[in-house]
Amino acid sequence: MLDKHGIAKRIAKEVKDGYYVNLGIGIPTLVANFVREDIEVEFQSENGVLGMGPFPYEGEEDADIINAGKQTITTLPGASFFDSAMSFSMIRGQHVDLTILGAMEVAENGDIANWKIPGKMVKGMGGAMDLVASAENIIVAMMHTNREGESKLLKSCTLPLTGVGCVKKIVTNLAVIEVTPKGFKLLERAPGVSVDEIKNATEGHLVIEGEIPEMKI
Amino acid sequence: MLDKHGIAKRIAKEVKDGYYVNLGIGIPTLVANFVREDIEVEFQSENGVLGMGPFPYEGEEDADIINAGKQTITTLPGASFFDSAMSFSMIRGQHVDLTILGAMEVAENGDIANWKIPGKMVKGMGGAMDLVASAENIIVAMMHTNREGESKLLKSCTLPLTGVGCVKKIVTNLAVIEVTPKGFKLLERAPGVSVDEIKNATEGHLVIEGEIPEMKI
Amino acid sequence: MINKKVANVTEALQGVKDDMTFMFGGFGLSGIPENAIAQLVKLNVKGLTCISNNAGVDDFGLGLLLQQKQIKKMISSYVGENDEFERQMLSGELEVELIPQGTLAERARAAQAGFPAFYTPAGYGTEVAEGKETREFNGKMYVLEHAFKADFGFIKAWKGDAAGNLVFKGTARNFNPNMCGAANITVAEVEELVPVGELDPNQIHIPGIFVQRIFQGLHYEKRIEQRTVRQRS
Amino acid sequence: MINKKVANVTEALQGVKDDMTFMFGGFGLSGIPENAIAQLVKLNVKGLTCISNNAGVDDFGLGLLLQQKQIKKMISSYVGENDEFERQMLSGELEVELIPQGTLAERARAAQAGFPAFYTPAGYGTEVAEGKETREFNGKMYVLEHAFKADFGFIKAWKGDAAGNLVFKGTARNFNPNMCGAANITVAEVEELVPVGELDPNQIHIPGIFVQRIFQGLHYEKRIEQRTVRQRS
Repeated sequence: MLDKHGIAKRIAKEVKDGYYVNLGIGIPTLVANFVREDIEVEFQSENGVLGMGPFPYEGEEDADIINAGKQTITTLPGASFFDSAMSFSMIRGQHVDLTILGAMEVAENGDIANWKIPGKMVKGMGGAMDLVASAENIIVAMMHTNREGESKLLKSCTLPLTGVGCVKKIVTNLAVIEVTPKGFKLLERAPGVSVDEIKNATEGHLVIEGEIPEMKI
Repeated sequence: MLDKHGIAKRIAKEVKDGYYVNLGIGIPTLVANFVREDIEVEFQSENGVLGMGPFPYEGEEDADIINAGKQTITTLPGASFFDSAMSFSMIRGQHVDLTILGAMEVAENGDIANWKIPGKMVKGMGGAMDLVASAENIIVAMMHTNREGESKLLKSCTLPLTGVGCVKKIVTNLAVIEVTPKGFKLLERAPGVSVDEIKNATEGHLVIEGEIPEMKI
Repeated sequence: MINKKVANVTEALQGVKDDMTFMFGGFGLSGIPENAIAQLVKLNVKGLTCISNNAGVDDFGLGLLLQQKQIKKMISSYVGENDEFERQMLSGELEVELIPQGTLAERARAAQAGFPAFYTPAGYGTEVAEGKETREFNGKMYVLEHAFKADFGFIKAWKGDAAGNLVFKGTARNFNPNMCGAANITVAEVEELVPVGELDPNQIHIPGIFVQRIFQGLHYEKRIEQRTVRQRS
Repeated sequence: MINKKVANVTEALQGVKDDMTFMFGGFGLSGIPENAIAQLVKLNVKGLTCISNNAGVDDFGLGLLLQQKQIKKMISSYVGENDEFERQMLSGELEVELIPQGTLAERARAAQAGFPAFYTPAGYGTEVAEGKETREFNGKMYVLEHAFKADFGFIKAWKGDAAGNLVFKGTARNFNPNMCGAANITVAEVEELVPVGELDPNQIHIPGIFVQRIFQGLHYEKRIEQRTVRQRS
């Protein structure tokens, strides 16, 4: 079974040379730490920066240079700042190659819910609805089950949707799963996790074809 | 009767303190020469400059600094350059206070034609269609009649339209005319021009109420 | 040069009244119009509709207006950092319209640019699209969204001049440029009001035509919401 | 940093074929991609659809492609400075679609920004709106216009770096930024290719994400169309 860093590490393998990548808040943010150093990747943040670098050294924080999680950041050579309309031109116009974001629920048809629990939690969608409606390539990073042990990979979402039929791949603490017309196709198991464990933790239809390899991280 | 410079001089009186003004090619360009010096006005050109100044001194022309007529220009302190989309945001968003442009025909309902003579002349509308569709305040600068002596103030336009019901005021070599629901309302006569002369040169319905004063320039 | 400079925040906010709609630049606490917000607190105008990507934190930014219950309705994309906000919303005291962030930016830009409406894919198939026109283009579904309408827009820039020209810094730029000229009156406050002619005409983010009033802001706190640092190795 | 630099114009235009649709930045002869145009003349690709505000003059700019009869169709707003253009158009050799200048800019920007369509007032009630959907918003009539689709976009900037970041100068900016990222492949040529990190991140007009290939342009003529000067007093 993977921890958050393990999930991030596995997702980092999906990041290809020359990709512009938008990372959501939470586990997705950790992905930046694990991207191979021999490939060229640029991170975009929807509040208006391309070419994000690591966090600043103490004393070098700048209130005017933050990411979408409101964290102080730095920029790398070749970076640029821009306004919100242009930022979403990058996203909506499909210039960003890969979007990695968290979710509360994903359905077997690729629907995603991650912005609202009616009557309980209403933080808002931020840029997530633009991202999922636009991106060609969306990977969800999340735990396979919620705190109550209930599956987050469902037949259909119960929470208000963020987007419809948009998720392509899911990486959880248990598995790598592809969203296909037939349902959740199991691609890889997390180290030490059996197919049955994944089956039990998945409410939606799980497609298992042939031998399922263990992830290589 | 006025010449081109006279028309420009009369129109310059319509330019008020604090106005952003877009000047079309031809007579409108001359208006800048006659604006009172004790008021603050900025000239916008749709190719992407606000705060245009006079032509450059010889040897100081810059191929990268031109107006919409492709003429070399200078800029004044406080000027800015911007892209075409932003330029038309200024125009379409009604941030430009006054548009002055030429015309081949104006109809008594405010229609204007100035971009095409089918089978003969097809230069294109440039920014004129955006300007006339957006501006609250449009003044047409033109000769009252064409080279054949035919009226350019018509019951309805015969040439392909640039915009519908948009012209508010017309200044010609003969008269100042307001476009009203009743037709062309004669406001002022050019020096030495009689009401009858204007009547004869106007095909559309001319509204004459009371004494028509001579222009003060 | 058309002069947009006013003496101070009091003059800049003249005409502000109860029940108006305002737009505020800023993302989180970055690039928010601190002076205008402080003045709105002082004026204690009520019944406001506020268009802003976020709602500040409990004791800063728009949170200050929430504390005084000046806000009737918020139009935002993300409001996760504010307990008082959540309390007022869940109790029904505060009306809230949550919209996608890119839609928020573009509805401002549409108002600035004179577009009444545009089609965007964001929110299709979700409750955000409920009651809105949807339409297919090239095999993909889109939602029709409309330009904002607001009485005042409050903008924070880094540098500006009396002609109203603005330059922003870093990610404090965010929604600020898109909201300039999107409201009936755009009020810009700047960290540094420079002499006209000092800003490079080639490097002005927002030309003065989109700004009605500009003033030198005072006492910027520029609070950092999430101070994240790394170790020196 | 993702490297967009290519060695020269030959490499930059690889993939260009007959019957493609191209976008060209520039207003008149100002800010046109001189190197890309020269290479297109050399490649002698035919049957082109060209989206460009103007069509150059007889012996410069897109006029060079017209001379070789490489252009099948022009989409422009103003074409008044070119006799060969007028001849080909009136004889029916050349297909011409004239559209309002603001619509041209926004159809490019819509392609860049992922908007399929937008409503604009320009051209309502004229032949430009014939066959197009029209619609009333707030008592005013608008025309529905669609995003451009193009194979290549040819852009000319003042400065750029290997990351594809661009800075434009004066009114040579014009349509260039709006066309970046609006075609499948955006090719930028620059007067000065500077080392990555030299451009101020705050002052980049077009971030590199909108550019696929960038190269150092050569031998810019930068011809002035209307040399207008005043007397020294």
